Amino acid sequence: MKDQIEGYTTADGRKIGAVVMEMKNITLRFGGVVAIQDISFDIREGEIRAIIGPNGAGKSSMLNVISGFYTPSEGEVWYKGSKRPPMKPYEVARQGIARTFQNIALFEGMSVLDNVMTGRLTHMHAGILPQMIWKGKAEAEETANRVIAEKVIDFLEIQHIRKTPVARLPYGLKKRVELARALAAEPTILLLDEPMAGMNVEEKEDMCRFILDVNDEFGTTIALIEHDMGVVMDLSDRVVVMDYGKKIGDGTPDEVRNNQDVIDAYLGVQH
Amino acid sequence: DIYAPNLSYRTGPFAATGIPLMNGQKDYFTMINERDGGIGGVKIQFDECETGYSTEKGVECYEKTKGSAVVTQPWSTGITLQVLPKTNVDKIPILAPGYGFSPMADGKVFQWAFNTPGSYWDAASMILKFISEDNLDNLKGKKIAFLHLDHPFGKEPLPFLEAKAAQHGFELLPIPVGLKEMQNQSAQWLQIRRERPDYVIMWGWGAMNAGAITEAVKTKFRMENFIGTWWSGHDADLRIVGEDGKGYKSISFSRPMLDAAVQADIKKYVVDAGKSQSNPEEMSGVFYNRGLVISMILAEGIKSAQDHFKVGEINAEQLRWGLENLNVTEERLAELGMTGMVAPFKTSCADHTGHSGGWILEWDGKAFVEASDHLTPDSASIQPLEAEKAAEYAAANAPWPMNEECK
Amino acid sequence: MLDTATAAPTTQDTLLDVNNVEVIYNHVILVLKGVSLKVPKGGITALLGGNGAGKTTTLKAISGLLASERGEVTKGSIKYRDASIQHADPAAIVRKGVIQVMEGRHCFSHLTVEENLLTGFYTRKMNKAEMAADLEKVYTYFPRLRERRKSQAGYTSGGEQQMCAIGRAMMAKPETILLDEPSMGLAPQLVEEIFGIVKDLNEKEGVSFLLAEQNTNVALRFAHYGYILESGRVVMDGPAADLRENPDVKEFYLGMSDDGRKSFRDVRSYRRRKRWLS
Amino acid sequence: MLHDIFIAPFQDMFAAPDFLLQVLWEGLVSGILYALIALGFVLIYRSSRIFNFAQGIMVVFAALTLVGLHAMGVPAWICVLLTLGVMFVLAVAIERVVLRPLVGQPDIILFMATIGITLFLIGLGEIIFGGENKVMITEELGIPTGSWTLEPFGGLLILEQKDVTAVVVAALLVVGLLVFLSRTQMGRAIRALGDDSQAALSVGISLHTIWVLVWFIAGIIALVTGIAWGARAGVSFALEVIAYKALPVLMLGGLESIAGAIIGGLMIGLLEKLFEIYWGQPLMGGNTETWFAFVLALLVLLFRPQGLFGEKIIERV
Amino acid sequence: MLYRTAGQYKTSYASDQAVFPVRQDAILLGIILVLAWVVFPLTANEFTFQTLLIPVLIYSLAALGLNVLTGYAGQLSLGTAAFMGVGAYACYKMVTLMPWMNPVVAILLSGFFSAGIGVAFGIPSLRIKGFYLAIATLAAQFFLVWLFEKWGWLYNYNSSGAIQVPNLTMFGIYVAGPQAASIVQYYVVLAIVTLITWLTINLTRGTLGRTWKATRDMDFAAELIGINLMKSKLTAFAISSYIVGVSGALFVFMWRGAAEPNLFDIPLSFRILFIAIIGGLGSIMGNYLGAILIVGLPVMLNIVPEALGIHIDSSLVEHLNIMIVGSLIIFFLIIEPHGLARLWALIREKLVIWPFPH
Ligand SMILES: Nc1ncnc2c1ncn2[C@@H]1O[C@H](COP(=O)(O)OP(=O)(O)OP(=O)(O)O)[C@@H](O)[C@H]1O
Ligand SMILES: Nc1ncnc2c1ncn2[C@@H]1O[C@H](COP(=O)(O)OP(=O)(O)OP(=O)(O)O)[C@@H](O)[C@H]1O
Ligand SMILES: [Mg+2]
Ligand SMILES: [Mg+2]
Repeated sequence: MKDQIEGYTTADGRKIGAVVMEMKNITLRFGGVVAIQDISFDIREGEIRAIIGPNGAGKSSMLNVISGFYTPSEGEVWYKGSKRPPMKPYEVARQGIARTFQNIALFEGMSVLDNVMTGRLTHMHAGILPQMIWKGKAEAEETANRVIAEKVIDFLEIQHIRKTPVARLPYGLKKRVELARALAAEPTILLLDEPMAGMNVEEKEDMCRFILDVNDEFGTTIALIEHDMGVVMDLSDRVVVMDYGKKIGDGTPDEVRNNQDVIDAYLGVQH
Repeated sequence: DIYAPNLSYRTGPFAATGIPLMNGQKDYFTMINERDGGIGGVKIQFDECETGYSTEKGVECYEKTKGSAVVTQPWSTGITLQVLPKTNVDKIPILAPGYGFSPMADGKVFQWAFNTPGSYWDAASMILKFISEDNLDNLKGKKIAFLHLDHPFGKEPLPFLEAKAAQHGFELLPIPVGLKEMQNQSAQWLQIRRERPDYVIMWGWGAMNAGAITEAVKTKFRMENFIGTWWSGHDADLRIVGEDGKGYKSISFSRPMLDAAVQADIKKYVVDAGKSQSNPEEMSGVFYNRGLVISMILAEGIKSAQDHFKVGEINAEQLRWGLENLNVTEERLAELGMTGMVAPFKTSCADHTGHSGGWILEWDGKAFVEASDHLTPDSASIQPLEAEKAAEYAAANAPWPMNEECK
Repeated sequence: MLDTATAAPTTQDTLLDVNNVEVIYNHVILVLKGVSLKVPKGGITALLGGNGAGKTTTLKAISGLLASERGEVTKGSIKYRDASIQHADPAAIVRKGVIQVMEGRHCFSHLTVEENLLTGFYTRKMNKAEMAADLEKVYTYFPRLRERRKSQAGYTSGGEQQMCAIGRAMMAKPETILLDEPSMGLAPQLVEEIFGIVKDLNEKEGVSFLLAEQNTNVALRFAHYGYILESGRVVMDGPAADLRENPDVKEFYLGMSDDGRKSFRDVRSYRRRKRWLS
Repeated sequence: MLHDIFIAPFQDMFAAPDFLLQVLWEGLVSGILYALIALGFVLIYRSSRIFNFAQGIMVVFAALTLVGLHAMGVPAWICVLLTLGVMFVLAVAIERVVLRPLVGQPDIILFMATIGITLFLIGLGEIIFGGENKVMITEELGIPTGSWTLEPFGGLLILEQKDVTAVVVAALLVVGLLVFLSRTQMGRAIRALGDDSQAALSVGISLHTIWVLVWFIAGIIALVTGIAWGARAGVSFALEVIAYKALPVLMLGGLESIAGAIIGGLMIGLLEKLFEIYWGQPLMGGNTETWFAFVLALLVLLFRPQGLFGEKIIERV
Repeated sequence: MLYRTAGQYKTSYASDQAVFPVRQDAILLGIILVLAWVVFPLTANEFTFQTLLIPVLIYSLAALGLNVLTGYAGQLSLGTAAFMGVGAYACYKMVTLMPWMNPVVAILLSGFFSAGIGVAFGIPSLRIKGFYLAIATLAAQFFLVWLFEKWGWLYNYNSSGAIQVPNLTMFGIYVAGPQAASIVQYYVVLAIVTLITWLTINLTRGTLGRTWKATRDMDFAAELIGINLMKSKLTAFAISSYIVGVSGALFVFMWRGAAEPNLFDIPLSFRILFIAIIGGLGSIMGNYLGAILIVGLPVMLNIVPEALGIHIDSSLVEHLNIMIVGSLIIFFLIIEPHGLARLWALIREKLVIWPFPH
C-alpha cells in the first residue's frame, strides 16, 4: 500500500497529496433498506477517485452522504483533518464541495450563464439593499464573479451557448454546463455522478479531457462514479468498488481489475 | 332624456334576490315612458350597469355613469359606503331606498345621500316594536339572536340594537354568517339551538335567506318567532320550504298590491307589449312590487325637481333638491295607482329618509300576507343615534362639507 | 472478444418505412432535417449518433409521442406495413404492433412492478388467462422482476426499471419495439444482460427492434443493420458488420485508433474532426 | 381564560350529550359532502395531475341542469339520465378544447385553465338557467325528506332522512371507486397516467379516452353532490363557494388518495363543527369555519407534507 | 430589420449586464415611460383614470409582488389578496393613529407589516411544496380576512366594519380620500410603482434573483450548490409580501377610498394570479401586460357594445363577459403557456431575424 500520510506520485508523474476526506464506517438505511453498509475509504488531495459498482450498489447514495444530502445512519465523515459535524447540504457546499448529478439537475428556467453564475453564489455576499439599487458592492461583485464564470465557460468551450436557456440544450451540453456550474464554485473536491452516461465515445473523450484538465490545472480533487470501465480505468488513480452497499474492493485500477470479487460482482466479462 | 342608471346585480351569489327588484324598477320606468311619454314630457333612460354585487364593479359603474347620470343607485351597502364620500365632490345624489348607511338620514351631513323611505335602524326598531307589542320593556330578560350576514349590510343595525338591548334589558346575541357559509348554516343554527333565544332577527340576503329558513325548519325553531329584515322576505326563498315555513315573518316598507292600478298599467304597457323580462310568479311577489315603489320614489324626485326648477331635463343637483322635497301623500299614491303599496312619507333638508314605516308580512305557506297594522319606527330614539354617528363619520372624513342651509 | 450477431435474417420485408422526415419543435426548432430509414421484419436495426442528433426524436415521431412535446412532423412520411401512421394517435400505433420503450426508463413510480407490467396489456382485449400467461413469460425472461413484483417501481434500481419498461412493452405483444437507449446508466454486465434478452426476444419471439443507442460498441455487436445520425441527418448506414469496420466509425464511435483501443488519457493531445460534418 | 379554553367546552359537552351528538352528526354530514367534492378533485388529479378547480361549478351546473330539465316537465329519472348526458358532453368538450392543447404543461397552468373553465361555466350557466335560487327535486327523485327524532340521554337528536341518504350514497360511491381504481384495467391506466403521462402514452393508454372517462366520472360525482347539497340549501350559484372547502380536505387527506378524501372530509367536517360550537362561538366571535379547515390542514401538513394518505414523493438524486 | 441587434457589441461585462442590453429595448422603454408619465395623464379623463390607469398600475404592482414569490422563487401563493389587506389595514391604522404622517411614507411603511406576516406564513414552505403549499397561503387568506372582520381595533370599531380613507394631504395637496384628484393619485401610484419595479428588476437579475430562480427550478440542487433554502424562500416571501402590501395600501388609499374585509377575499387573489400567469411567470414586464389585459378587457367588453350602438341587456353583457374572460384565459394559456411576456420575446426573436425566415 501507499504511504497513508505523505501522498505519492503517480505513474505519469503527478503529485498526490495527503488525505482530504475520509469516510469512516458509513452506514445508511432507508427504512428497511440498507443502502450503504459499514464502508470506509478516503480521498486524497489532487487525485481522481472513482467509485464503481452495479446498479443500486449505493454509489450515488455515498456521493449524497459526502455532499451532505443524506445524513449517514452511522459513521463519520472527516474533512480536512477534522470530523464534520451534522450540517445542511448548503453548508457542505460552502466548505468547498461541489457536485454534478446523475439525472441532470440544472436550473432549466435560466440561461447557461446564469446557471454558471449560481455556482458562484457561495462567493457573493452583497446585502439586499446594494443589490436593489445595483450599486457599490453588488455591482463590483457581479462583475468580478462574472469574469470567473466566463473563464469557466471558456474553459469548457461553451461560449457559443452562453445566453441560451438550458432547457433547449441537448443532453451532452447540459452535462457540460452542469460541470461548469460545479467548477465555478472553485471547489476543493468535485463530485461527479456518472458524468458520461448517455454519451458516445467522442463525447466521452471530450468529457475526459475536461476532467483531466480540471484536475491538472486547478489541482481539484475529483470523486467520480462511472459505469464505463474504459473511462474509469484510464482516468482514475484509485477505485472503490461497491456491491449491495458493501465495499468489495479498493485500490489502483490494476489492482481492482484483477480482484476476483470485483470481476464476479461487477465486471462480468473480462475487459 | 334623463339618464337614471341602476347599478343592478342580476349575476353573482345575490342574483336570486336582485333580479325581481331590478325587474320591478325597470318595468315601472318602462311603463312611465310608454304610458306618459316619460316624466314631464321627458323620457327616462333607465339603463342598468351590472355589478354582480361586487363593490369593485359597482365603483366602476359609478365612474362610468356619473358624468351624465342624474342619480346613482348603488344597490349594495358596500358600494354605497364606497361612493358616499365621492358624491360630495362629484355632486350626484345617491338613492339607496331601504339600505346603505342608516345615518344617511341626516341630510345636514349627507347632503347627497338618500335612504328614503326607511333605514335599517327603522327596520330594526319596528321589528322590536312588533315583538314587544309596542312596549320594549316587555323584552326585559328575553334573549334575541341577531343572525346576520358578516358584511357591512349585516352589521348595519348592530349599533341600534345594542343601544336598545342596554336600554331595555334584553340580551342580544349577534350570530354572523360568513359569505361562504350562507348555504351551510348548521353551526349557526346549532348555536341557536343551544342558546334557545326567544326570537331570531335575521339580516340576511341572497342565498343566506333560504339557507337560514331551511335550517330553521330543520332545527324546529318556532317560525312565529323568526323575523327578517325587509331584504329577507323574498317569496322564492320561502317557497323552498313551503308549508314548513309557515309563520315566518319579515318587516317591509312596501306591500304587494296585486289589484293596484299601477299593476294593470304595467300589464298593459309593458308585459303585453313584450317589454318585460319578469315572469308572472315573481310579479306577484314582495320584491318585484318593492322595485316598483323604489322607482316611484325616484320618479317623484324627478317630478318634484322639474316642478320646482321648471325644466324638463333636470340635472343631478336639481334632482338632489327634488329628493329632498318629496311629499308622497295618500292622495298622490292614489293618483299613482299605488295606494297601500307604501305608507305616505315626506323628506326634508334635514331628513333624507322620510321614515315611512312599514308592515310585518307573514308567510302563510304560499305567499306573504300582512300580519300587522302599519308600524312606525321609534324616531325619537333613532335620531340622536343618527346624529351622533353622522358626526363621527364627518369627523373621520374631515374636511367634510355640511349643508348649513338645513336646520 | 464477443459473440457477434447472427447474419441478418433472410426475410427482408420492410415493416417500418420512414421517409425523409422533418420534425420541428415549438414551431421553430428544426431538429430532424430529412431522415429516412427502414426497419425490416425480424431484424435489429440500430440508430446511432451523438447527443442531440435526433435519435429520440425519430423514435417519438414514429410512435406518435411527439405531439405531447409540442413537436410535429412537418415533412415526409412514416409507414408501417405500408399504411401511414403519421397522424395516428399513440394508442392506435401501439395497437398496430409498434411500441416504444422510452429513454430514461419511464416506469410508473407509484405502481408496483407487477401493476406496471399489467398496464402494458391495456391495448389488448381483456382475457385473464392470456394476461396471466404473458405475465409469466415476462417473468421468465426477467426473473429479477418476479422477485420485486410487489415493490413500488420508484424504489427499484436502474437496471430493474429498465427491465420493467421492456417487460411492460412485451405485455402489449408487439411486433416491433422501439428501444431508446436501453444501456444508459447501466452497469456493464446489466447492459450485456439486457441486450442478451433483446437478442432472445428477437430470435425466439420474432420481435423486430429499432434501437437508439449511444453505446455503439454494444449496439453494433447485437444489431444487424445500423444508421448513423448526426444533427438530424442520416450520415451513414449499412450492415452492422460493415459499420464496425469503417475507420470513421471506429474512431468516433468505438474509440479505437489504428492500433487498438486508445486510452482516454491520450485524447487530450490530438483530436481529429469528423469528416462528414462541416 | 385558560378555563374557558380547556375546561368549559368539555363541561358543556358533558352537560348536554344529546347536543354534542347533534353537533357530531351535523359535522359528519357536512364532512361527507365536502368529501364528495374532494372525491371529484382526487379522481382528476390522479389521472392527470390537474388540480381541477372547476369541480365546484360542475356541482352547480349538474344540479341546475337537473332542476332545469325537470322544470321543463321531464320526469325526474329521465332528467337524471339527461343530466348525465350533459355531463358527458361537458367532459368531452373540456377534454377537446382545454386539456388536449395543454397536455404536458406545468401544473399551475392547468390549474389556471380550470379556473378559466369555472368562469366560463358560471357565465354560461347564468345565461341558461338564470341566477335565481331553485328548489332541488328531492321528493321527485324518491329521496325521503322526513326526519327521525331520537331521544338519546333524554335529549333530542334530529336526523334528516335526506342527510342519511347522502351518507349512504357517498359510502357506496367511494367503495365503487376504490374497487374500480385498484381492480380494473381502466383503473390501473388512470393511476399510471397520473404517474407519467408520456410513459402511459407509450404503452398505448389513450389520454383522450381516459380523460373523458375521468371527467365524466367527476361529473357523476358532481351530480350526486349537487343533489345532496341542493336538497339542503336549494340550488344556486352561491353553492360554488363550497368548492373552497374541498381544498383543505384534499390537502389533509393527500391529493391522490380516495380514502384520504373521505377521511379528510369527515375529520374536517367533525372538527370544524366542534371547534366552532365549543370554542369559536363562545371565544372568538364565531365564523371560524371559514378558516379552521385550512389551518388544521396546514398543521397536519407540517408533520406530513404529502397529507395523511398522499403518495410519498419519490425523490432521488 | 427593425429589431436588428447585430452590430451592437458589448465591450465590458458591465454593459452586458445593463437592464436593456439591446438598444431597441431601451428606446421602447423610453416611449413607455413618456406615455405613462406625460401622455396618459394629460389626455385621460376621470373614467380612464379610475377604471383603467390607476387600477392597471396597482394590479401590476400586486402581480409583481406575487411574481417574485411564484414566478421567481417558485412558491405558489393563493393568498395575495390577504397580504394586500394587511398592507391596507396597516396603512389605515397608521394614518388614523398618527394623522401627521406623510401618506406616501405610510404606504411604503405598510409593506413591512405584510412582509412580517408573509414571512410567518412562509415558514411552512420549508417543508411543504407545490399545491400543498397553497394550503398555507389559503390558510393565510381565510384567516386574515376573518381577522379583518373580527378585530374591531383594525377598523377603529367602525359600525359597518369597513375602513374609510380619510382626506390626506401632502405639501398641501390632497393625495388620498374623497377630496383627492385622480391625476394626483395617478402620479403618486406611478411614482411608487416605477420605483418598486426598478428595485425589483435589480433584485431579480442579481444574486438574490439567481438564488430564487435556482430554488424554483430545482430546490435540492440549489441546496447542494450552497443555497440556504430557508433564506432564499423567506426572503422571497418577505419581499413579495412587502410589494403586495404596498399595492394593497395603494389599492385602498389611492383608488378605492374604502374597503370592507371581503374585498380581500379569494377572488382578488385569483385575479392577481391570473395577471401574473397570463402576463408570464418569472417576468417583470408580463405583470403589466397581464394587468392591462385582465383589468382592461372587461372594461372594454362593457364599452364595445355601447360604442357599436348594440343594446344588450346589462346582465347578459356581464354573463358574456365572464364567459369571454374565462375563454380568453384558456385561449392565452394554450397560445403561450408562459404568458404574454414570452409571446413578446418570441415575436422579438422573429423580429431580430426578420425579414428572413430562419
Ligand atoms: N431516497 C431513497 N429512499 C429509499 N431508498 C433509496 C433512496 N435513495 C436510494 N435508495 C436505495 O438505495 C439503494 C442504492 O441506491 P443508489 O442510487 O445509491 O445506487 P447507485 O449505486 O447509484 O445505482 P445506479 O448505478 O443505478 O445509479 C437502492 O436500492 C435504492 O433503491
Ligand atoms: N421538446 C423539445 N423542445 C425543443 N427542442 C427539443 C425538444 N426535445 C428535443 N429537442 C432538441 O432536439 C434535438 C434532438 O434531440 P433528441 O432527444 O432527439 O436527441 P437524441 O439523439 O435522442 O440525443 P440523446 O442521445 O441525448 O438522447 C436536441 O437538440 C434537443 O435539444
Ligand atoms: Mg447512481
Ligand atoms: Mg435520446
